[in-house]
Amino acid sequence: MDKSKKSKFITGLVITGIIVLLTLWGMIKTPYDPYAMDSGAKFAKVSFSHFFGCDQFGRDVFSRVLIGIRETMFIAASVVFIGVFFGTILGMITGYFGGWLDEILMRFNDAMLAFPSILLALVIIGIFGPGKYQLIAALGIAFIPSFARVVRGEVLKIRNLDYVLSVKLYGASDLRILVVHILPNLKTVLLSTVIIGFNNAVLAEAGMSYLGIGVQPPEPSLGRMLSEAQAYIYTSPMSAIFPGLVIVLMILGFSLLGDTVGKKH
Amino acid sequence: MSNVLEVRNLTVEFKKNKKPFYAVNDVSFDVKEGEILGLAGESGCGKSTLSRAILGIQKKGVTGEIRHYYKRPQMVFQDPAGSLNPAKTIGFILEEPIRVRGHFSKEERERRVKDMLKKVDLPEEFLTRYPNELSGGQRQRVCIAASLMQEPRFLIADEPVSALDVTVQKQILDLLKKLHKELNLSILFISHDLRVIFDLCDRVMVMKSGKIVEMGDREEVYFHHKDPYTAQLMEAARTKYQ
Amino acid sequence: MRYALRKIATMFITLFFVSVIVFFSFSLIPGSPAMNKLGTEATPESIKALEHEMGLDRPVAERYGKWLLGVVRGDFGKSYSYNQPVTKLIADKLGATLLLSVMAIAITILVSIPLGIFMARKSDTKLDIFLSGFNQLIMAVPSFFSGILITLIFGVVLRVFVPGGYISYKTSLIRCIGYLVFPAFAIALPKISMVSKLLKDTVMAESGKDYVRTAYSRGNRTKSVFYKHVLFNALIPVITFLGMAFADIIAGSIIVEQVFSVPGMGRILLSSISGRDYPVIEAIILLLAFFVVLSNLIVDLLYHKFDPRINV
Amino acid sequence: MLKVEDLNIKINDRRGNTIPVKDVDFEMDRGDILGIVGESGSGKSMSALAIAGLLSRHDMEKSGHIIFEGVSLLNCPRKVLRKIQGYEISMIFQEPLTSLNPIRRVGWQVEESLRIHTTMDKAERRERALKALADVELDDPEAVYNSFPHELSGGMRQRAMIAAAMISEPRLLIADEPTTALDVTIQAQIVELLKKINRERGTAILFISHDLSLVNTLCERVIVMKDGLVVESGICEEVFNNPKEEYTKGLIAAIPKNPFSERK
Repeated sequence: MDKSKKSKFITGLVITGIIVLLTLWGMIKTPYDPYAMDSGAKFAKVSFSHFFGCDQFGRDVFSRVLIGIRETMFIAASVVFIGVFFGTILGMITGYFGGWLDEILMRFNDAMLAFPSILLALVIIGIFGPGKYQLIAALGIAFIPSFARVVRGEVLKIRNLDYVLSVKLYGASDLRILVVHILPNLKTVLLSTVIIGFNNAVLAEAGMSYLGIGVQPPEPSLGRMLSEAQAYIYTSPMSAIFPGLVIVLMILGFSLLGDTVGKKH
Repeated sequence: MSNVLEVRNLTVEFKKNKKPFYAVNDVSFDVKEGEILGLAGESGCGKSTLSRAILGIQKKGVTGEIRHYYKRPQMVFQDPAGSLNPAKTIGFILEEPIRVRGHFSKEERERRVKDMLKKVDLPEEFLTRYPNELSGGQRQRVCIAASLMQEPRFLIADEPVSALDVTVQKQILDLLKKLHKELNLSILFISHDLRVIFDLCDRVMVMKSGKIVEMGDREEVYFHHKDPYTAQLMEAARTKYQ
Repeated sequence: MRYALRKIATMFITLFFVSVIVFFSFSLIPGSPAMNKLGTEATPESIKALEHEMGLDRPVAERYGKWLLGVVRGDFGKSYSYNQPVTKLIADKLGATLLLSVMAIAITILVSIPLGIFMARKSDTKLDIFLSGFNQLIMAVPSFFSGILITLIFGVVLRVFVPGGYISYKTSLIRCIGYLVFPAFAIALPKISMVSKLLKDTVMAESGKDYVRTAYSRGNRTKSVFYKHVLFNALIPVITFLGMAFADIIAGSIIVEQVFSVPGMGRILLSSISGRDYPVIEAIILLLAFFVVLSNLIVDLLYHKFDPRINV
Repeated sequence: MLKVEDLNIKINDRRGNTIPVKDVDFEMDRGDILGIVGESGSGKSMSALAIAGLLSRHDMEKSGHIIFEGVSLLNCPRKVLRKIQGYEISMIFQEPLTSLNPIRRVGWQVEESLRIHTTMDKAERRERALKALADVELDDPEAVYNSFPHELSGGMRQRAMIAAAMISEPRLLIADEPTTALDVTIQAQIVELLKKINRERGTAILFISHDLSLVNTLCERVIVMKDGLVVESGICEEVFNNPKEEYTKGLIAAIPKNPFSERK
């Protein structure tokens, strides 16, 4: 790893570390009740008691941001899990066995990939209706094709390597070849796709919630806080800027890590 | 002498831009017990496809008859970097053949792995090393060792020394000769280097565009050939090596 | 030419698949649209009657066939909630969305390619390190947040434009473009960073290749090695990426329309999703898919022109 | 014509200092064919690249002298170097496919040196390029001129590379393992072609190879390198039949026996 790559990696690690800490904080306790409205604190300025100020209902923005991070991370993790789990299975099977099954699945996959994942998620939400779990399902499904493609490409490369052929000649079963001999070599690729997946999931979740078809009120979410604060942008721009900055930090951390992890040269 | 392999009218057909293309075209030959049969040919002549078809790795488009007289023939490949799993230790790689087949106890397997390592002149410390810690020649020794773990009687060696420096090349060839004698192996040895084939093989086949154009004893093929392509090949080698 | 024809054929096949998937998945949703429409006053009889009126009692395949025939003629059916033809409903919204997308694409190309070249030429200087870091940051800003920041800076503080003051292109194309520049930039910003970074990276990767050494061995100036040899090779992967970026831009415009209150297809899509107005959703998705596939087609053809190795 | 004195190349990178080339000395006259032989990592290619002026990594330190026709080439400004590169000294490489620009037509690449070093117009350049392609015994120069590298076979590509290198009639041709990637029959043809070029035009050839016997066929003199050092040098036949150094002996002993030398 050269110097610039190393500093990128460390920056990414630090940012992601902070985000993870904030997630844990949000899981344990928030400074204020994120749902408690305090008419006296409406649009309260940034201060020591309210780090990020208060919103139009006098709710503490920092507490709501903590919950928002927690929610976003939960959704992103679920989405990536769905995508990686099914994508890996699908990619391994199609990449290894090839044939007509691969042909059909990959045609279908290509059609889905030609489709931006946001659009795909919109279709699925259109079917399931808006909501947090619907969003997880929608984004998870929308992410499967890209994971499947990455895994398939890698498996395709590995399956024709001589060492896989050797193991075949020993008489090992296909399952053993896939699990024992191919899967461990997918580690690096999977790691970087998982991180990039987190990056995309955070972005998509925030976008969907901004549009109002993700996490539903009164539960706070970063995207939704942005769209709500936008109406008061003349009076209280800070309630939009803080949640926005947090989204930027999350994506920045993951993208820095994704750029540096896994791609060895 | 009996045969370890009989190939009759083997053809491998690929579709290339919808036109049929015969990578292997109506090939028939035998490999006799205990012999090293050389297969010479230039790149793209179909030697690798032929070996894959014989071992059943290539199945699509294969017609004709392939008859093995012993179970589980093995193969040694050209690129020693790609033929070892980078995520596994040498010990794991060597044990794998007898782990998937055969019912040996853990101790017995370990004993066999150690024995084999000795046979290919590698020290025991290598058991815990990973392939990328080894030199090209050492890796090729590991590959040979792994291919012999199931005690096969027939081995295909596909350009096993082409990627190596001359001095290492010689060591590996000497190792193959030794193992051939000790284990009474039959080997189909594929190479583009006519000197190596002459050095190692009893009988030689020359392949061009999917066909065997000449086959016979070493001396016959090298000095009393009938086919014009063989003549061309030998002439090129003669000028090159003087 | 044959390549182009084949690509066009593939494009229509993809669209056909999309239409099948979209139509059938909406037909599979439990609950009848008629029931939704009638709400709480629904009686089994009135639902039946309305279903018959809407043609929902016919088999799915027949309804699909009918719908597809209509689509080919430009008729997307009737909206459930607005009681007027979908085509009429989305016709003028389509223009705004398209104009916005095209502007964002144009900005992306016009800024990112020169920027990428500049960064590659200045590689390893302080300026490049700064620009790369800046790029990394911009990439992490989602377009709806950069939209809000742009609104805040140019709308609220500098007062260069009036947030929410969209002027239809029918009234004045110039003023419409003048307004749409801001959302277009919001959409284009992260793409500019990505494309310029990619271009720089591919230039660096290409620079290490054997043919570059050959070019030097013939006595080329460093500059001509770059412009005559490296650049066009480096652009090939960039073109592929642009294809995907265009698709993202078209989809992303839906979100940014909300930020800048542009009355495009985004708003009507959202209201149709919450109102379960399936004919409208189907129409918009199909249209967006059409533009995505079309932009992919253009990129494919361009790619073909650039890289002689892709034949057939 | 060419004089290399105390050539040293040091690389300082993350892995520490390495010296791939140490104190290399040799001379070449016009019309000479000199071979450099060594196994991978011996520093032979790096020496060749240094002479062609193609080593310019930042983490590299070069010292000594490379003097070509009285001009010092090592560590000289690129402006000086550029006038000689592709005009007085040309180079061909091991992998003709990757050494050609994949998206430019072969003809464009063959005439590139002329475009850079002369004021010839398009038609003239084209004529010269077609002649150069014909000179390397390509059957259909016109077709080759108009094709892309991937459309040619390996042997044809290497011929095109030679045509591009010879089009400006250089005094020195550096050939870095030009036949390694090719089949034996093609190898023999390329070697014959190089011999012919040397014979007919008097171009000096610096031939880098790992293949001792190939060098023996082509070259008059040979330098044997190991770990950056020159181990042995001299007239080819002498070195071959009567090697003095242990390393050279080992190298020669490792060559598979030549079946053809035993007879006739």
